Amino acid sequence: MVQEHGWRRRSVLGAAIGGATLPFLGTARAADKPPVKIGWLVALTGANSSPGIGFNRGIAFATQVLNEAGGIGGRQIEIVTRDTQGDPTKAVNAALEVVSQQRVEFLLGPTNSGESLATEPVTARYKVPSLLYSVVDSLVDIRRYPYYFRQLPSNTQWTEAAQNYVLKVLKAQKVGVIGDATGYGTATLQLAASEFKKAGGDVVYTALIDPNATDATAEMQKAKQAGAEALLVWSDSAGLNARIMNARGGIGWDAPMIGHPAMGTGIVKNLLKQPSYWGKVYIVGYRSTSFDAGGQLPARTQDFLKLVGDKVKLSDTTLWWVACGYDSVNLIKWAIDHGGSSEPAAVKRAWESLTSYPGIFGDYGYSATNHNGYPTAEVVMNAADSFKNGAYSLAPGY
Amino acid sequence: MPISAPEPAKRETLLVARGIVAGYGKLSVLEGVDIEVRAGEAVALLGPNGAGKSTLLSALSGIIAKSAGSVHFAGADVTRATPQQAVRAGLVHVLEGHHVFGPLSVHDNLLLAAFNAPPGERAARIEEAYEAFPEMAERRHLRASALSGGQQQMLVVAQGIVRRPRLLMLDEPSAGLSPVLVDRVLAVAAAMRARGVSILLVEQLVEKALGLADRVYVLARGRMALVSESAAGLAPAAIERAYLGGEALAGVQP
Amino acid sequence: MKAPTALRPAATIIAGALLLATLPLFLNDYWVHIATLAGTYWVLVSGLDLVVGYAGMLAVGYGGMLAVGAYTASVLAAKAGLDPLLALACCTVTGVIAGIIVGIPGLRLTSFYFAMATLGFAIIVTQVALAWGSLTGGGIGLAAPAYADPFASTGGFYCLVLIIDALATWLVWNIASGNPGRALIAVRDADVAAEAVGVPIARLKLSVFALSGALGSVAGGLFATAQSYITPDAFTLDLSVLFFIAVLIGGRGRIVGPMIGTGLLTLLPEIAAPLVAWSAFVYACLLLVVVLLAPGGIAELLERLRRAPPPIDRMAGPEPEAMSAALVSAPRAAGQLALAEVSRAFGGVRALDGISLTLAPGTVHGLIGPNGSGKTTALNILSGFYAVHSGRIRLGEADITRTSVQARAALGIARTFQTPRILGEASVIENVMLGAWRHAAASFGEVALGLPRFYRDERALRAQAMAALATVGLAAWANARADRLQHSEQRFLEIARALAMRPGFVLLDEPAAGLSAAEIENLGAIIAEMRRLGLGVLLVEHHADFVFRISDQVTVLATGRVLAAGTPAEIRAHREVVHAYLGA
Amino acid sequence: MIWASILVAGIATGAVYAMIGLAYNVMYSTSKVMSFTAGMLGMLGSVFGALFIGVLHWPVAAGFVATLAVGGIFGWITERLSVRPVLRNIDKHLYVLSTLALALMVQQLAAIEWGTEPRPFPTLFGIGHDLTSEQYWLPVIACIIAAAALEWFYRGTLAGRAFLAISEDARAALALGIPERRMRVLSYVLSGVVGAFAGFVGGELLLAFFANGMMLTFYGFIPVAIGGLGSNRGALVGGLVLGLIQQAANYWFGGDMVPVVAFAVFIAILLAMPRGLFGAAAQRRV
Repeated sequence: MVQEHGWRRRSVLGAAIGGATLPFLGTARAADKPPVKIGWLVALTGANSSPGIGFNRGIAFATQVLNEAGGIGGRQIEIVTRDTQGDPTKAVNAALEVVSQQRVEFLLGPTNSGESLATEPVTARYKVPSLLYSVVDSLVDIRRYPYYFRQLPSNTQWTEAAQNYVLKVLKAQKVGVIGDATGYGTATLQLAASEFKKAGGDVVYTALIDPNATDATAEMQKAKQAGAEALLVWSDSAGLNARIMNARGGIGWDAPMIGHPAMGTGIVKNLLKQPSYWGKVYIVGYRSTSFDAGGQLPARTQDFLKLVGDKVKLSDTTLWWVACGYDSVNLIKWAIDHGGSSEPAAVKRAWESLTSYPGIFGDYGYSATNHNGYPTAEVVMNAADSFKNGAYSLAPGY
Repeated sequence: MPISAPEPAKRETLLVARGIVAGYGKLSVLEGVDIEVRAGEAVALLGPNGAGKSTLLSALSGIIAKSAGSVHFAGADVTRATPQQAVRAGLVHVLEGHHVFGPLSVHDNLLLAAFNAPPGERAARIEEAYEAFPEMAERRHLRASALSGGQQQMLVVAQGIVRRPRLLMLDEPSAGLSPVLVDRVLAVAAAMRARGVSILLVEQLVEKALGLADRVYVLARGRMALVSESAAGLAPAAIERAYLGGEALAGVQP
Repeated sequence: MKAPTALRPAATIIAGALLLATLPLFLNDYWVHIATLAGTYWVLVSGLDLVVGYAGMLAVGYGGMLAVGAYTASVLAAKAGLDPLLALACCTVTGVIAGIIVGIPGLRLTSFYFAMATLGFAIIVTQVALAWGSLTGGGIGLAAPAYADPFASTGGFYCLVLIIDALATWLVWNIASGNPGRALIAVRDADVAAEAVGVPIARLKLSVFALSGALGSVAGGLFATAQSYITPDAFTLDLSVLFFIAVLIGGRGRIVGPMIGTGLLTLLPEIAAPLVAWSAFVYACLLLVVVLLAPGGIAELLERLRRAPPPIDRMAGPEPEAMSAALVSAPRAAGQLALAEVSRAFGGVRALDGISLTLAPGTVHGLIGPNGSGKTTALNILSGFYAVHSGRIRLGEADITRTSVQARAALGIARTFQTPRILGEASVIENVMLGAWRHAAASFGEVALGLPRFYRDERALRAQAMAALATVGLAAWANARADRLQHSEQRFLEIARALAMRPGFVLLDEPAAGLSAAEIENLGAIIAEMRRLGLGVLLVEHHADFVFRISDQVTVLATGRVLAAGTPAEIRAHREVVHAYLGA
Repeated sequence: MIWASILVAGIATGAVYAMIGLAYNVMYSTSKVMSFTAGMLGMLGSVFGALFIGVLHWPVAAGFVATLAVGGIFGWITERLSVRPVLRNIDKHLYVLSTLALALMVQQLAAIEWGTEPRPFPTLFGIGHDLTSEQYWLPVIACIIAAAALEWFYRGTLAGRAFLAISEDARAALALGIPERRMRVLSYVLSGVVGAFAGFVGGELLLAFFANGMMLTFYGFIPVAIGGLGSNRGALVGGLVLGLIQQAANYWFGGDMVPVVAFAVFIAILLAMPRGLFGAAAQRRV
């Protein structure tokens, strides 16, 4: 009964929903098998939509490639995209719509932690196999959310990579930790500070800065006075990151800044007073999408770029976002191919048996007790100012 | 003080208003009022408080909207004219109750009255006002709020002079003034009339008004209760009747 | 419109809720969730309607209330292990506190300032949630309480929301239809009238803020569960604006309109999914369109269709003999109301300069004088709107010089206004019932809960108001909107409202202005009956012959001083009075 | 050094707030309306400045003039769309809603067309560095220029005196033949220019960012509340106070407490002095 009504409503809302899914329906005409419907919750507009746009390109590209090659077991892939604008309320509504009305078999996203935290408990009872696009640790919980698998590294993996780089490569013992006054910033500031102390380092200064603050000079001076040898910076606000770098450069300080990938975006570059202020900024990155000392990407990534050609615009986004989106659709194909069906239980079993899937973004592996699939060793640090065609060079020391 | 003027019948009509209905919001104060002012004459508009005298002046000068009726001034239809257009045409309304701009100087208050004058003419017009009220010239740099009530009233009338009226509508110029000042203000009005400016005077001091006016209208409760072609020949009892709603004040000779 | 009983609203609400409770049988989880969300929002909007719609306070930032409740419920359930239903109940406590915190600035700030302050409140709540990480989980947030059966499922939770919706609607309906609702509209449309009939404005506003805060907070508790998890990100400015627009689009001062508005605005972004990026823009557009084209909202449009045409016989003759019923009991003879040597200046101008005046029960005292002579100032001083700079005001033996307007109303001093201060959007009889404010026995809480005393009050006040309307000849208009009355009828309405106060003294400020000759006759008859029944009447009036005709005593003011005082005959013969009037 | 940077940044941001406060006052002067669009003017100033000079590479002078023109046009739209229609209405508070609606519409348009990430505002002169860089001194100088120009306009021109006259006594101004409506339109255009000027000179400090609109509406109003409605002197003092308080709050309590402290100051001042430092007295009610 529910399904019937869902169908009828869909015809009423045909234009609306069709509009959102149209790009991926092109080759689905002749298919006699029902499509594999994948719900994709993503902030495509609104604040913090840059990652979502990057992921979306990868997902669209993979869908196109796979559908042209015949889809998954003869079934075309249909992506049901919902723009959540980074608003948890909209995300929950959209999540319920795709699972209970669109009856999607897989779920990707949301791309923003506040949204993921809200949608996961809501969608959990529908037992839809889902790939998480958020780094918050608590989202992976095998007992409560058995159908959720994380494709990205977790927040802990990020902070660990950053802190290892500070302690082992830069050999700095005293750090200042800075976060922005948002949900992500406050949470990560605490995590990063306590982990750093646990690892034997010394946190000499912490500060939360309003992401719209006009100036960070006072904070930089205080950090410098406190004797910080390096700064851990956890903010996804490009404006704030640029202001911190400008303040650091302005007072003539050159302590390295290590932290969030948002410090390496083109937006930050545009906001810098001097190009040199981008020096000594090291951001979380991935071996798979980093240039080595010789300026070469790993072979698998090079093949991917050849496949992509000019079909996906890379100059204004980050390669790993595209790669990650591309991998998601392929992980779903792999699960259906190896599990034998798109039944949730079969998919779950298939993913849990996955030891090392050779993705573009990384080699994923899950087990019945571990749904964090990204290998810690592949999380590396990049030099922020080395951005070229969506990728960065490895930071010095690798 | 009667001033010799041409016979009323020979003068051409300057202002003709017919069937004016106006009020504030839903409240109609005027319910179909006719009034005429001829060139060079002085007309007194009398009536008890709340009769609608000020409302009528505001409706004529375009400060409040009319819901019915027409106004012609100097041959042109000014029914829908803005107050600015009225002032430019020479239809000038001096509000009751000392409406000066307190924080501005006396001179600035007069300058604002010259808003619609050609820039080159402003100084001359203001000088005219200073001639009529020399005490304003002495206080030209004083803030208007520092003036006494009587001086503020002079300033308001002076603003009327600066606007170079063809018809000057004065709304209770005597309110709050000492008798000496009342005479001063009315003398200025009389002098203007002598120069050919028509005067429409709303005044509580009936005798003073009758002293100046050629003709009289009495407004009561939103309608014209009395129209007299001659101020001099008007029986006080008739005014009293119109004023007090039909009953004369017994046994009183004004 | 019949006198209200407990049954009618209750039956309507229960029937509506039962009807809505069948939705999960037809709809999938998604639509049930949307319905749940709309229901949750309605709990908040119902209370906000009292603040914005009835009291006219521009509280823009009620998303903050939602956050307060969401965190209260979640923290208590997650950290203190409280039962979710108990945690939800606790939301009322934090809601009341938050409501009062928002309300206190609301007592003093004007529209734009208050709107800014409430926006600030919404920002502060989320900032505090962010900063107080140990309690709220900071940016990571915390899980919302999950209810046990039968409210655990999507449909079950929806039913819980419906039950609370019904309760909220019931509370708000009672408040809106009772004494507080009328007083709130008065605060919005004619605050001086509210003061004059003795409404304790500050206390009333705070009560309403407390109630709306409690409802907003409970809505927040439900919202948290509907969302399953809360972070500060969830409480966006858009949400605050949505609530606010829901009230306006629905039509302020009504209940059905905002309810429809809430439903529409919750559905809108779901139906227009591709427009998601534009949703905030669409809301804003809607707001502008509503404000510019239909400030009365949906409810006003419905109202226009429903209102009965006005009776043909516009002004039935007054029935002064009904006045004793309107006054219920004979006025208390509290002694004379007197001004002694009272002075008052405005910015250096002496409006009153040592005035003495006595108003005795059972007499009519006329107060005349030219414009600006201080008549209305004297009336405002008697009724308490202006403080005196020197001199005394006495009622019998008691000194009431420093007594507030409201307290003077309680002492039996009623007044009307030069420009009638009526509640245009309320019905005629509601305007009069406002006057009987003090004679209602039920407290704010009793009204909200619809306890028997509330209905007894309503019946008694309605009967009394009908008598007052009959007295002034407006009984046929009882259920018409007051702003449909002509200006002169509004003057009589004000007199009826003054009578409903059961006063000892009535101060009439130019009651004959704008009245026809026949209406003035009616007014005279009404005033005569007031005198006969022992009321003291102060008549401030320009219409001199009318004053002379019906007054026992006349005082003439000129430039703030008493020019003459005596019987009408004495005054008529007084030479200076004639001078003052005719300037001779 | 830390104190110097707090002081410099506080004065610079305070100057931008003060200029938005001036924009509020100019609109208020002829219409008694406080408009939610005041901060949007600042946002538009930054965004269009960045568009003209940074993206389209127009000469600085041309970009500056064009930005001010955009501000003026938006001021005109504000008057036409959300002020004039509601001034006629008896319920005068409707302006709060109509200007809020327009402000939200502009903000959303900016978010969609310009993007939701902050974008750079070009360096105009390149004079000074660190604490003497132009992003700090430009707003202060501009604020002084704007305040002085307004003072000259009010005191030295007939149109300016007409503004004062209308705000003092609109009916009397009307009776003098001052075209109240045209003056009101002029005041909104002028306010648009002042607001866009604030956004333009504050562009480097604030960046060209859509969310600055609401932020400036809020923080630009606090100086007006502190200083007293309609008082330009009050807005200058209030802006300075707010800028310094924010920097100090950031220093002592951290960034997450800045809005809390600013709001607390706002409420405390309003409750203690409802008319602000230099506000006019209350009107009679009956």
